Amino acid sequence: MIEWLLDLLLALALVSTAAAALLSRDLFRAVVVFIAFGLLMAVCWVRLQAPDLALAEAAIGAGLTGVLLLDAVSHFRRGNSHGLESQAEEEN
Amino acid sequence: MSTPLLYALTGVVLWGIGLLGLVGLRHLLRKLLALNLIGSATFLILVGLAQHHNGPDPVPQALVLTGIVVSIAATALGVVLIRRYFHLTGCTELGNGAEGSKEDRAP
Amino acid sequence: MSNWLMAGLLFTPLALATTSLLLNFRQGRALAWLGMVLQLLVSVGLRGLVKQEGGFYYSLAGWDAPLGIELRVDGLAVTFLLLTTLVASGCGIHAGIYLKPDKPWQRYFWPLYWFLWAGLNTVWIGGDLFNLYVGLELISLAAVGLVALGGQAEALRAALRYLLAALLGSMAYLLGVALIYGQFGTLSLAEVAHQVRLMDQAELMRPALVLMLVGLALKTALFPLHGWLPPAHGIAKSPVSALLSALVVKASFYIAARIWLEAGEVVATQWMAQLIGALGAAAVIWGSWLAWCQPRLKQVVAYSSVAQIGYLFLLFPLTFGVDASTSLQAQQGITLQVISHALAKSAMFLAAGNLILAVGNNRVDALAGVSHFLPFSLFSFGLAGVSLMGLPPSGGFAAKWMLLQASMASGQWWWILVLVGGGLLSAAYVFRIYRASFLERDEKDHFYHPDRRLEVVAMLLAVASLGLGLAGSQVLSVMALPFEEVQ
Amino acid sequence: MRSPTAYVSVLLLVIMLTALLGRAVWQLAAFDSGSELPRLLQNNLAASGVEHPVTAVLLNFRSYDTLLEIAVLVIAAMVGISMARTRSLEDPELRTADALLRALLRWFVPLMLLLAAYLLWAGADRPGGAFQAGAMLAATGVLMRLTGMPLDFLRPGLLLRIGLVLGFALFLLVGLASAIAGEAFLAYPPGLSKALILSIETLLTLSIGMILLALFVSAPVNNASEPEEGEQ
Repeated sequence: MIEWLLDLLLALALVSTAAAALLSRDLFRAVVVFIAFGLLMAVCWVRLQAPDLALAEAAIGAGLTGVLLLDAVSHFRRGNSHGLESQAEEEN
Repeated sequence: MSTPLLYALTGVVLWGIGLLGLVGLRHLLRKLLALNLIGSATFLILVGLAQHHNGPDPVPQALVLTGIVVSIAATALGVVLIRRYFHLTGCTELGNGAEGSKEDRAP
Repeated sequence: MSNWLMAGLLFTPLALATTSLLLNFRQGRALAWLGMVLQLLVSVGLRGLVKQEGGFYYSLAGWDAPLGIELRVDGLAVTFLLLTTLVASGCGIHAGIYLKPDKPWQRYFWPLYWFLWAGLNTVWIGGDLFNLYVGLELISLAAVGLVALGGQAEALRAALRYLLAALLGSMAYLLGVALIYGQFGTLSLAEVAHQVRLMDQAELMRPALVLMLVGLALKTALFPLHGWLPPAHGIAKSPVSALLSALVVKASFYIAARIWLEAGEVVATQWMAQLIGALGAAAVIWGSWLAWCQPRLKQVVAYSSVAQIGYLFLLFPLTFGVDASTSLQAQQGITLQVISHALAKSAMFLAAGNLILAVGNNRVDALAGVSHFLPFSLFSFGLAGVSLMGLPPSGGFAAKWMLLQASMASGQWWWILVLVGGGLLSAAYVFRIYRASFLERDEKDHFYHPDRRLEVVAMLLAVASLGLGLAGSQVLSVMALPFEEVQ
Repeated sequence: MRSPTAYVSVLLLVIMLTALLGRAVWQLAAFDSGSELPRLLQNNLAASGVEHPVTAVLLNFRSYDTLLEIAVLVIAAMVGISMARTRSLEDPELRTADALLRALLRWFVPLMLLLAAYLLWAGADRPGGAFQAGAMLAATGVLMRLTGMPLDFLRPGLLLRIGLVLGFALFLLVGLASAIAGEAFLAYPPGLSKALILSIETLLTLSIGMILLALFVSAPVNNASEPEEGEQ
């Protein structure tokens, strides 16, 4: 019974982080929440007796995807703040 | 209701959320996030439904492992294209107005 | 023998992709010619084998389905392997001359080209639902890469739209596969088809079937999910567009058709079949109309693809709830339509590429005067157009004739309107190009003259699509080769 | 720009679709498939050469899926480096001046490499394998990059391209060799399965790590139109 409740809680947490990742106004926060979602997914795989998937999800799904996306977000910010024209100069 | 089935049904809800995000959101990176959610949802349904019947089943687990690797490949490809697109145009959205999201939405 | 042929078929494209990644564009091109010859030998060899001994299941890695992955080599698969060899070689030869080798990113063209080819081969002979998913992803990502190659803003935008649509389509398909695995506990298409016929609750498979069909329809760009296709096919380099329109969209359609023919009769409803047919009909009309409106040459050809893809979906109503001979006729008609469209559309895109190279501009109204100086490419364009319109003796005519008969035999006369109306509309947009190119400007030859070989490739494909009508029965005989059920 | 009614109708449509999907899953759950695949897998596990069933499925029973999946990864990496632009490898903003972090990393990096090696080795009989190990390798690389350590082997060039396809090429050659020896494509000769699977996994780990890292490192940072190439 208590395990079942934990599962239910985990399911609810998955759904709410998923929704939060999409609804968050700030892109950076959205990605961070998405990484949290990936980690919750890893826990999920443990609950589903799939340790391989848990490892892969934590390393690839949450870790690397997260890094790629965070890098992109920080890049967009830099691009926005000091503008595209500065990059045009760099070209020469 | 068994644990795997619970997760399969969670996957169903996640599919709905992801689909809404993919259709409704404009920022390309967010669309990519939504697609990743849809991917996770699919994997949950695949494993959950199979294990509801069979108990721990290595076949769908292996399939999902393949699926995870394919989706990181696709995501990484998407990020590279989005970044390059951003550098050339300064945009992080597709096209202008409804035009850009036509492909996701059946009118 | 079958072992060698199968190994050659699966190994060659992947090995060439790997090797050409280590070479530059010119070396990759030389290697590609070798690969085309190998693929030709292998696919002709497989045809001979299937003709002699009948089609067969090939268990990869020595494990039979459902544990391992099985490939199904039958007449239809061999037909598509041969078609792929022909069309992809044509596009490859054209690309080798058309693309400028001095750009550093061009070296990635050949690896992507060969990965795409490997994915296509996988799909034609795939017999395992999940393996088909991986094959589809291989095709999609390679295709997206080819569209984006060079990294211009417009190309990137088109590639991104393509990527998002393709991924969503794959996910819908995979969700269908997940449901099927939950229901049948197997991934082998043959096994699923076998079980669903014995089952008394076949309609349980309906959601899975719908999901797979919707996902694959999105990847095939069936109206109204076609939004991604015209930008991607319009912006890509012409040989790439040819490859995408001729073969890539057919791969997802092929899977949809295979699943439908195996399970549709038991699982689907008349209502579903008619709806898919109606969407196909809408695609024919709407796509042709938009093709007529486009200001750019390649967009005309791309929207024409949307229209021509519409015909393919008439397969669904024409094989549902009809007698076996009508169903077979419809299947043959659709197969001919796939082949003739692949040949005609690749010819058309390649010819369009030559014309654009000549006038230095993608606009239809820039073509004025080109008829005097580049009659050869324009003629190829026209010949391909004849096949799209469905005039005799082209392959398009043979295909539509069979579909017409199937519509009559099954009493679904309304599809005849689509077949005839679509032909008239395609005549309209082809003649629009012709009129633009026959307009007089001045009598000076200010056009660039592309390499003769570029024009020859387009012409050969156009002639093939035209001649298909005459050789229709021979082509269909390959499809009808016997298949020996092992199970 | 889009009207509220459009939003609401899309929302309702998606909710309806979700409900339908939920119903489908529920119905299928009540229906017993009686799949014999898990039993079949257990019976043949001994013949696969590895004791861990997931690895057996990935690298033996369904090895063709895995082969194509690596191909998908290679495609992504190729497109990634085709878009890579010159100075991405010496991004000055990435270099950290934090001495503590650097010192920490000196310990961390070997530890992570060790973990990757363990994951690879574990794959034969318990959870782990080439993908997890490769991801770990890539994560190590990401850390090294974030602290500004030089990663010269990731410079677009022949060496990088060889690294990307190394695992894939070995996999493919093993497949061909078995076909030439008279077995089916990708079938391992009996007795050699374990050795072959392990060597394929080792090279795959390297390649996967390199691919994932290349995708991170080569992400475009400016709008230069000509990419850099190591050698021409």
